[in-house]
Amino acid sequence: MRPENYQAVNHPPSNEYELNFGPNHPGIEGNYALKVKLQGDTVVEARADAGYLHRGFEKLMEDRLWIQNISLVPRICVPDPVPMEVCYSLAVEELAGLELPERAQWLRVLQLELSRIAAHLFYFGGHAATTGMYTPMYWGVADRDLLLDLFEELTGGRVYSIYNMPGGVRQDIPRGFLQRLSDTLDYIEGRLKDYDNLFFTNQIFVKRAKGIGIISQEQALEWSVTGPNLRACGLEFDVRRDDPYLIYDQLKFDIPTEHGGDAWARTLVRRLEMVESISIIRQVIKALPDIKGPVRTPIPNPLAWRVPAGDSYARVESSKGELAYYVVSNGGDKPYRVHIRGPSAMHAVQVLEKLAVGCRVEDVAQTMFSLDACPPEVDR
Amino acid sequence: MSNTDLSNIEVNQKPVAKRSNPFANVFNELVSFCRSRSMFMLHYCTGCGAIELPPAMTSRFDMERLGIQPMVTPRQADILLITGYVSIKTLKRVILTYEQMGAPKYVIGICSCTVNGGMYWQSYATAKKLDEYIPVDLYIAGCMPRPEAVIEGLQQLMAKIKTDEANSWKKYYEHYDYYLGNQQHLFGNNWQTPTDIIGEAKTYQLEGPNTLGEHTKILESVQRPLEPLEMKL
Amino acid sequence: MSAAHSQNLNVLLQEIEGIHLTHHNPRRLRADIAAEALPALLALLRGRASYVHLSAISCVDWIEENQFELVYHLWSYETSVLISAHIRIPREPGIYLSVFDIYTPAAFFERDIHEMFGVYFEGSPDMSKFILTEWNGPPPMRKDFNSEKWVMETFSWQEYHPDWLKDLEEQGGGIVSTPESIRMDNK
Amino acid sequence: MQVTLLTIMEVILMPIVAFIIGLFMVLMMRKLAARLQRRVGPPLFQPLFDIVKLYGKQTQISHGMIHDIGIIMAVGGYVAAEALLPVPGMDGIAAKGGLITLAYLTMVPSLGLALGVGQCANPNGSIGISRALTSMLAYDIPFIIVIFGVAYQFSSTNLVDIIATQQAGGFSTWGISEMPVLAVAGLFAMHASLGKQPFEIYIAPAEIATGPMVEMGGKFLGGLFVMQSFQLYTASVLYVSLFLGGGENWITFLLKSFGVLAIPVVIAYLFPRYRTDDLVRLVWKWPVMLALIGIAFVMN
Amino acid sequence: MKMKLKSKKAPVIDHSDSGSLLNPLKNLQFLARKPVTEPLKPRLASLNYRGFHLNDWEECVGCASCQKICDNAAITMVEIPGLPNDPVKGIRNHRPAIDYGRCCWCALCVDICPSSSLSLSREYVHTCDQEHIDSYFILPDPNGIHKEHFGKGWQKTEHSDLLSLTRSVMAELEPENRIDNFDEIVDGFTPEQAVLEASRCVQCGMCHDSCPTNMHAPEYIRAIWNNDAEEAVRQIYRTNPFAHVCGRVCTHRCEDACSIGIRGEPIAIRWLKRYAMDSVSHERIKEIVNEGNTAKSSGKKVAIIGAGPAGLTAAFDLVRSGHQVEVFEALPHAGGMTRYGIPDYRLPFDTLQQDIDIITSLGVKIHYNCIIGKNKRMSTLRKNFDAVILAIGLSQGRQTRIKNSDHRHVYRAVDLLQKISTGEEIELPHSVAVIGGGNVAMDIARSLARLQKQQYGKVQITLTALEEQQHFMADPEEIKESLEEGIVIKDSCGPQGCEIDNDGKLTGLKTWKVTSIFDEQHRFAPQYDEEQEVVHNCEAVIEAIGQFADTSLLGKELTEQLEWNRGRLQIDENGQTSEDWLWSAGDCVNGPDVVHAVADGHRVAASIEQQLKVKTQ
Repeated sequence: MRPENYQAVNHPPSNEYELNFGPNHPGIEGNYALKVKLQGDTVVEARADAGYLHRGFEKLMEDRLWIQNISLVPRICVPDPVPMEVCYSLAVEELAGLELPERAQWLRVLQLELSRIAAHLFYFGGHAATTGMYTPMYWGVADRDLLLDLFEELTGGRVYSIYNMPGGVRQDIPRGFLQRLSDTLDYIEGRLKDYDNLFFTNQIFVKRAKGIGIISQEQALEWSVTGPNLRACGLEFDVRRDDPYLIYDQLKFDIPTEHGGDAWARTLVRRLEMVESISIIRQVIKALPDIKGPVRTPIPNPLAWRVPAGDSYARVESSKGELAYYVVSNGGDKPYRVHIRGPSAMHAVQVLEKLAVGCRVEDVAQTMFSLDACPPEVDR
Repeated sequence: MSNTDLSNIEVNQKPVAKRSNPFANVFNELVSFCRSRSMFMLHYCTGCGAIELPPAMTSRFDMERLGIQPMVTPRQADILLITGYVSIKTLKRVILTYEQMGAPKYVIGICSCTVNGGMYWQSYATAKKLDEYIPVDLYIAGCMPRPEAVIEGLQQLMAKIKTDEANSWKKYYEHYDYYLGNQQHLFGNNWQTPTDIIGEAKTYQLEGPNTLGEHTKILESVQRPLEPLEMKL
Repeated sequence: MSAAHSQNLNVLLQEIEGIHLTHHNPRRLRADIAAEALPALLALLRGRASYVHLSAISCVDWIEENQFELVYHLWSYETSVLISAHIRIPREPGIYLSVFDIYTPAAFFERDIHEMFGVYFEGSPDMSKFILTEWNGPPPMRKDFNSEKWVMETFSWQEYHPDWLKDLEEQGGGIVSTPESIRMDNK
Repeated sequence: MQVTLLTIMEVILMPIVAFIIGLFMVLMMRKLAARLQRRVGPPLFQPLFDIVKLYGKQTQISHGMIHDIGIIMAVGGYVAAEALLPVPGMDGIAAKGGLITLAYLTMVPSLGLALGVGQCANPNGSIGISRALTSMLAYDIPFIIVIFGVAYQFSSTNLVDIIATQQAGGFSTWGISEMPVLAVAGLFAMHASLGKQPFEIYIAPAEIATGPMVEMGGKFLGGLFVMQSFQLYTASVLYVSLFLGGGENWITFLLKSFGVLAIPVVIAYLFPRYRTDDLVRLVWKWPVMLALIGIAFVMN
Repeated sequence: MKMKLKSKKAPVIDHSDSGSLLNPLKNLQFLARKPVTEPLKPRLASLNYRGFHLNDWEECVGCASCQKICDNAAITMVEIPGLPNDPVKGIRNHRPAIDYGRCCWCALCVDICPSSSLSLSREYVHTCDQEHIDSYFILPDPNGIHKEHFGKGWQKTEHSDLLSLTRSVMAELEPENRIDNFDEIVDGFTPEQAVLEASRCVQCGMCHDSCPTNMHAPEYIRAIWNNDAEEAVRQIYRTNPFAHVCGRVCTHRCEDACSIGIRGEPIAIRWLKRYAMDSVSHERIKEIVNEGNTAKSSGKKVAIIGAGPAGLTAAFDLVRSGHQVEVFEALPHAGGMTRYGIPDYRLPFDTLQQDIDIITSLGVKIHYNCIIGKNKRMSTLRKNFDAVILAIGLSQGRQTRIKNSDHRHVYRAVDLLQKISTGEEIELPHSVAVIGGGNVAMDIARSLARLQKQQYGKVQITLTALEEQQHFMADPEEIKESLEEGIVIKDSCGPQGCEIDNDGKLTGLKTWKVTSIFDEQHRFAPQYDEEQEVVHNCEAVIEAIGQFADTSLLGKELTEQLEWNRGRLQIDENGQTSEDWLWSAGDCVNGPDVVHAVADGHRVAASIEQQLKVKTQ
């Protein structure tokens, strides 16, 4: 606890006092802060304070070659890095008019969904921890690690795969990978039963999560809520289906929704999404051996690759919601401007500030975690 | 950057004065041993390397085997893990946190970014060399290092603590002027923290010739008096 | 999107004067309009064309033309078409109207653009600093701010001198080119 | 004279024994947690290492006299309580003190903590301690009822007598078989008094960043760690003494006390915590109801 | 707990469910299950793990491409004495050193590495304390940073390779369209092709180092990539006034040294130069060359004998330094061998003329048809000028001196080429045997082939050489094109004599099969297999086995004064002869090569410049 956390508030008649959640606080996801004003146990005002993870990505990207940026982008959202790479690549491919080989598209879907499962496993561990239950965190992170092993095998890196590149992916799958992937998926699917028992049907957890941080459908649309948080309000919107990219229009998958719009509904949506993602990956495993061809369309020498002038707006459904890259080229060898619309930029700032008001102090952390906000997406 | 060059800083090679009392020595060794076997790690995710800490803490790589467990507040923690880049905004908090931690305290710099800026070397928002602001005991290479590497690094630190070699916290007191100078260079001259480092240095008898200098003079000129609650030894 | 939707939309958009529409692909529509006409366009899109989702507001600094380009990315869940409305405002003084009253999320993006580019949005609820509270320099995303130069002036780097390098220097070898020197050459 | 000397020795020895057993109880708690979490867990002497290290810290930040006294009270309350808890072969002053004194003494640490934390002037600490007192208020009601019931059943407030009575007829005369409802209520109260999930409202790192412990470092935190091992010991041994017939010998004593402690500990790692208001409502509802039913049976 | 089964999929939890208190207790089973914890020892990383760097020093050429692609500015190039350093082969003794305080292990350096020497290992643990922070700066070698073997992790594959290894295609005349005329074969790049080709360059600078005149190829390639042909011309003229010529017929050592050429086709540096020169108008080039030329007249005079590349390059340099330069050329046109030795289809005369025009436009005065030793004497030159350069080239063809080689239908290639280029009538034989495997042999064979096609409608040319075809001195392209044009190549044939029939008519060339060319001491001593004797039927034999300089112009007195070395003028490293007023440059000292001649011209000019400066002071 930092001393600046306990500054006296200068309006003596009220019994309000200020409390800082973060930046060094286990109830905050990542390095982020929320200044809340409390009256008794109830929050009367909340102000987000970001910038602890600010690195000036958008500035850095303007100073690096188109290809060099692929090692930069996954760092924008650490728990779910793949959508960052894919989305940037999609934007650049559109600008450069690069055809994406079919095999590469399937491989990207494979990674995106794997990453989604990994992010959700990580997420609900965190969510459970905010309510004082640590076992799901230990389990979730350990099971996520099995997926990271797969990433390591496929891409050479555990977390930052740096595997997608404008034009495709960097390497083909290693021998026997699909079998191991399939085995791991079976294992994870089997584990979902344990998670249900431990966490999703845990009466005390349900009691705590129900009715926390309710977003109505109207509010959700008004505040530009996206992703699982939007679907938890009963709105069946998903970039994968509404604005399909890669080969998502060839895949069969449900878009799980819940009604209620509270922390509990958001948790359930993510739980169901894991099942859907597993089924998508199974479809990929089935289809992939029949899809031959290269995994990458060659690009010119990256040191001197110029992308034609223009702009493009690529959108991807990440585990947190709608992720978009606005890329502008002036025909040079570096992007002229890249703007990253992280889904959490909405969730962690405006939505959280509004939802926190009226919350009891013990539910603030849960509200933030249930939104699955990722602070580096805000800070960039 | 600052007037003193990093190379001027020498490690505190003064051997811990062996007390004549054999029991005291045994006691010292026992404490060192326990220190190495019980490390409380501050739960502070400064940067992206923090994503590999949960795996290291949880079931797959289980840090608790080594007696390491995460702690929530700096007062309770022994190790400060700087997991990757520190933005200037975070760096202020890191320094505050570091100063609040109880000695002996250890700092581990994880990832490239803590050494020479890493990926973000051209970024206007991140600090480049962690060692300019707080002394570092150990670096773990990687971007980001795998949980195994983190655990390997922690074992190295354990070995150092056991033999009483991890003394970087003393360096902070002995060369406070250098660190403060670099902090002022980045945060401006009216930078101050609620912890009275000079007072602590005197208490621990770690005040060296480089504890005070031109930068601490600046600090004294801008410092508002510390409230008794904020700093008491 | 369905043909009816598309036609509907085109008819609606013709109400805005001086609008120039370009289709990048079936789901991307670019609209270039005058800065004054933007609020009317947004009100129209939100009120009558189901464009309830403001995906993002992007700012581009065209320093050579002395202009800021503001791009409003709007998405309709019904038509599944993304409209990017592009406007240009003069770089000096860099003031524009907030669209917070039409789209709530605009508050975040406007605050962000204000912080990063120094564009002021009149009527936005909060223009105070958010991410860069500890930053005293110019708005960093402006093209005339050179981050690398600032970093080079502010920070120092590790001066490695490992044993193998000393050995090589004794033999007459040593460092030929540092990465920084290469970058300076290119500029 | 010799009796007195023996008593003094026992009074000194009993807390030490309690501390050692308590350390192993902490270890068991962490090991069980590790097992449930599918990992290995800490080494054998980990609890001891932690405490020695904390006392060996160079920086010991105190927030004033009351802060120090608070910690002394927290540990001292339990140390005193241990002398009132008979173990096989050692009765200490249990025969003289009695159950009521013990019940009072177990409240002292919480109050001491409240004093100490209040001195730290950290809002998180204050919230934490107010929650701790709330939960104490909550679990003390069933606890007192249970103690009253037990005392009524055995017509004694002397733990030595109570244990002797239970041991007289083997399992059938144990508190648990004579008053099973009360025993369940007692288990609830014990779980709540340990402050483990789902009753862990005052530590709650994610909500109030470890509450009372927020400003504790070095030996103060060490004190809390010591207190924790005493607390585990006290709670389980008290329960064993009241309902499981105490320890016939050291083996059964240890088995019983570790076994009874395992129940709340295991549950703690499978459940989240309640909200503060839910907790009070819950604890006043079910355990109190059970305790009252139990006492009704006893009175019959 | 209420569990509803929605589809056949996993049981779905409903929002209205309130959960169960017993369900979590089912997990008590984990008390009896084994932990999933891994052992403390670090696991072996995956097969393509991106761990610490490895660099195969044998493969690495020190091109620094890794340094350029590194987005984190982590790579420093370090010179390592003792490693091979050969600019001609494109090898430097530089090796990358990596700063692990910057590196992010993205492996872009591996993927771009032209020589495939870099790879990442499966090792990933490195820790150090503040005192040993230097260990974060490593020089990757094949052994790994801790000298422990972990095996290679991430390596370049065909998918991850970032270089474009194939040239952008340039249009050229098909054999059937070019064989009956002297039109230029290659079209040159279109702007798009040129930019694409220029974009392949990794700017390693090997070309600059290997070029005899150290042309600034990376800079002009970059300029072409930037669509700035004028800047490219500016860069080219920094070192080479024979830009048009070198853009077409240079021996392009740069391309042999090119890093991209290690695994793929080298950058077409020569064609890019040509593209730059062709895309800027002649007048504009003149302006560019004259930019910043403010040298005042020095009042010194320099005479140059021979208006070939060496002589004119020296003239170009000297006149720009303010000296008065006069060139004496024996033939009616300037250009030397480039004019009289290279056929039109490789180097059109008007392009050569443009180069010469630029040089003369600077104020160089050329006296054509002025033969030294006949029209003017060396002693006059010595008297009237402050310095004299001898750049007379290799004008005389060597002879094989085989049996009957004095027949009148046995020609020297240079003589014939000169005649063809000046449009002189020659007695065109129906069938020809050419002796020699160099570029001159190809030139004469292909020129004659064109004439034969024009006059007789068919090509009957046999080319014989001592070497095997893959060891010919000629460019591979020339050989390929010759074959396409219908020239028959008989390699490993040692000429033994010309067959003459009773009428004294030449009927053929007798050759023996060559078994070896050099002896054990690497001296020229061909061995033949006399069993394998072939007679190539032909009406004429052309000797194209080399040229020599005609130094008779020096006069007897001067020849005796000068020092000689094995029949060649003795010169120092600056091209100065033993006489302090006389320099010699070009083919006559170096052997035939345009770009060497240019380099020589610069060297000599610099030497003269320096000496004249000393004299003035």
